[in-house]
Amino acid sequence: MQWGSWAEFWAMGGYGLYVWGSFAVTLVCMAGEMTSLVLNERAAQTRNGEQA
Amino acid sequence: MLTAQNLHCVRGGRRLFENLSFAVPSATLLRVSGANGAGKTSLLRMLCGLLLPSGGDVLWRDVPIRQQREAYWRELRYIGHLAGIKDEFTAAENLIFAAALSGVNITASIARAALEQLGLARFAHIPVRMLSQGQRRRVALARLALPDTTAALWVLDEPLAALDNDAADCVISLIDARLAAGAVVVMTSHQPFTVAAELRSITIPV
Amino acid sequence: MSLWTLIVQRDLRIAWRRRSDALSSLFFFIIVVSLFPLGVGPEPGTLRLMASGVLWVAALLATLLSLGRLFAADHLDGTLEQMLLAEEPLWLVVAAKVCAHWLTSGLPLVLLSPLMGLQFGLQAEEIAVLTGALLLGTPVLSLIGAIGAALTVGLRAGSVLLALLVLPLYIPVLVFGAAASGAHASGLAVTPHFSILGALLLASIALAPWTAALALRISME
Amino acid sequence: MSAINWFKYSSPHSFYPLAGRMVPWFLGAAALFGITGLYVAFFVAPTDFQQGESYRIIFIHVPAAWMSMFIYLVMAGWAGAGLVFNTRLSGMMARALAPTGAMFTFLALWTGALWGKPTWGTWWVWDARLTSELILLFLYIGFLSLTAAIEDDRRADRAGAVLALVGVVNIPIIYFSVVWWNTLHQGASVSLKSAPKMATTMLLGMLLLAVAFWLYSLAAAMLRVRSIIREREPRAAAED
Repeated sequence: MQWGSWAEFWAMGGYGLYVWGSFAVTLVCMAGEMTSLVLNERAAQTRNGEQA
Repeated sequence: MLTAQNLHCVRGGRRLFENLSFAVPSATLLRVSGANGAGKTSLLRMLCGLLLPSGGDVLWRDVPIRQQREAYWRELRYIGHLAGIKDEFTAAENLIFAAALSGVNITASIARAALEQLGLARFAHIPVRMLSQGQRRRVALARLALPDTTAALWVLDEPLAALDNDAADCVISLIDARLAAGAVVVMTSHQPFTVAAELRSITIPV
Repeated sequence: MSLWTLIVQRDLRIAWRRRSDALSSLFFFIIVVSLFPLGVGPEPGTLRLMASGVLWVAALLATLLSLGRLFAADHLDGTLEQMLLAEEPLWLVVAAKVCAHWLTSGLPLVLLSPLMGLQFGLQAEEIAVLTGALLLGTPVLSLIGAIGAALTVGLRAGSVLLALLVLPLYIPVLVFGAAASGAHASGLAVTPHFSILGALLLASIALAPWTAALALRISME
Repeated sequence: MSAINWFKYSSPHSFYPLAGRMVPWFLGAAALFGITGLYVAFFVAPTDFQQGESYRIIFIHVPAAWMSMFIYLVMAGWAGAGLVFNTRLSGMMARALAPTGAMFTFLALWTGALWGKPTWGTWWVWDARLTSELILLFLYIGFLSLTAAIEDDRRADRAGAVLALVGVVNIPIIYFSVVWWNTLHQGASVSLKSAPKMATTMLLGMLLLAVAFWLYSLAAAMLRVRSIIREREPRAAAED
C-alpha cells in the first residue's frame, strides 16, 4: 500500500485528472450500457410476466 | 421437374408461408394464386433462386437449385414486376442483351421478329424510353417469343397485367407453345386465362 | 461475343449516353484539387509537398461519388435482377461492370492527374510517379467500392452509407499510393510502393468481384 | 448461395432461456475479476519512475484495445457462421456484440488520449496502434449503420456479415499499412512502444481487467441477443 493518505490517492501524483478521467469514463460507459440492457430486460419480463 | 419441399418464408419479420410443398411435372402450368401480399412474388423469387428460403428446398430435376446455380439459371426465364429493360437502348438491343444473359445469341432480325409477334414491329428501333408502359411490358414479354431451345422453365409474375386483349392472347399462345414443347411454367395472374396443357393451382393462405 | 465484352460495351454506351454523370465526378475531382491551394496558400514548397496526398484523397472522393452508378440504375429498371439469373457466374458480370466503371471514372482521373500535378508545381518525374501510382490504385478503388455499392444497393441513404463503409477500406491504397510520391521526393526507391499497390490490385481483382456478387445476392433478396 | 442450409438446433428458441441464466454468472465473475484487477492496478503495482502515476491508465487502455479487436474477430466469426450455415442465431449474436465492441474501441481511444496528454503533451498521437484503433472504430460504425439501414432483419444480418468478413480481411492490411506509414514519418510522433517494460504485476493487473471486460462483454451480448430475439421472434421468447 504505497498511498500515504486518501488525499494522495485521489491526487494520483498530480495526474488525477487523467487517471480518474479515463477510469470514470470507462465505468460510466460500461455501467450505462449494462443498465440500459437490464432495464430493457426488466421491461420485457414485466410485459409477459416471466421470472428472470 | 420442379419440386418444392416444405418451403418456409419469413419476410420483414412476417411469416409468409410455411411447409409449402408441391411438384410440377414437365408440360404443366402451375398457377400460384393468393391475395395481394400473401407471398406470391416471394415464392416465385424463391423458385428462381433470387430469395433464399428460411427453410426447406427448391429442386429442379430432383437436384437442389442451390447446387446447380448457373446450370439451373441457363434453363430458367424469369419475368418479374420490373420490365428489366434499359431506357437508353432500343427494344431490339434490349432483347439481344437479355438473350445473351441466358446464353442465347440472337441477331437483330430475330429480335425484330419476336417484337412483331407482340405487335411492336414499328417500335423495334427506337429507344425504349419513348414507349408507353404497356408497350414496355410487351418488350419485356417479347423475350418469350424468342427462339429459345435451352429454356425449360418459365417463371412469370403477372405477365398479363397491363396488356390489351390481343397482346394477352399472344402471350397465352406463347405459353401454350412452350408447354407443348415440354417446359414447366409457373405463373401468377389476376386475369382469368385458359391453356391447352395440364394446369395445376396452389393458393398461398394469407 | 462473350458476355464480358457485351456488358462492358453496354455499360460504356450507357455511360456515354449519360456523359454528364461521368463528367460531373471528373469536375468534382478538378474542383476539390483546386480548392487546396486556395485554402493552404500558393506557396510552391508546401504545395509540392502535399500534392500527392491531395490528389489521392480527391481521387478517393471522386470514385466514391461515381460508385452509385454501378448498380443503382440497373436495380431500378430490373436489369440487375436479370443479371443475377445469368448463365455466367455473377462475379464475372460484376467484374465486367467494375471494369466499365473504372474506364469511365478511374481512368479519366489518371489521365487528368498530370494536369493537376502542374497546378501543384510538380516536376515531370514526380508527375510520372504520381500518375503511375494512381493508375495502379484507382482500379482497386473501383473494385473495393463495388463491394460497398453492392451492400448498399436499394437503400435509402445509400450514398452516405457507402462512403462510411468503403473509406476505411481505402486506407491502405491511400497510404501506399501517396507514399510513393513521398518516397520519390526524398530520393528513396519507388519500387516497393508500386509492388505493394500491385499486390493490393491483384488481391482486389481476385476477391472483390466474388464478394460483391455475394453482397448483391444478399441485397437483392 | 450458402453452402449448407440445414436448420441448426441452437435455434433462438432454445438459446433464449440459456442466455438469461448465464447473465448473472457472467456479471458476478466480471465484477470479481474487475475489483481484483483494480486492486492490483492501484495498490500493488509500483509507481513508474519515468511516468509517475499516469501510466496506470494502461490497466484499462490495453484491455479495452484487446477487447475491441477480439470482439470484432468474434463478431466476424459469428457472421461467417451465419452466412455459411444460414442460421438466424449467428446473425443475432454478431449484431449483439457490435455495440459493445464499438464502445470498447471508443474507450481505448479515450483512455489512449488521456494517457498521451501527460506522457507526450498531446491529446492525439498518430501512433500506429492508436490510428488503427481509430480505423477499427470506423469499421464498427460502418457495420452498425449498415445493419441499421436495412429493414429486413435477415438481410441486414447477412449484409453486415459480408461487411464484417471484408473488414476482418482488411484489418491486418490496414494495420500493416498504418505501422509502415508511421515508421515512414517517425520523426513526427513518438510511438507507444516506449511504454514502460511489462512488470509482472502490471501484466497481472491487465490480464485480470481483460478477463473482467471479456466477461462483461459476454453478459452484455447475452442480454442484447435476448432483446433481439424478443424483437424478432416474440413467440420464441414468450414460451420461456
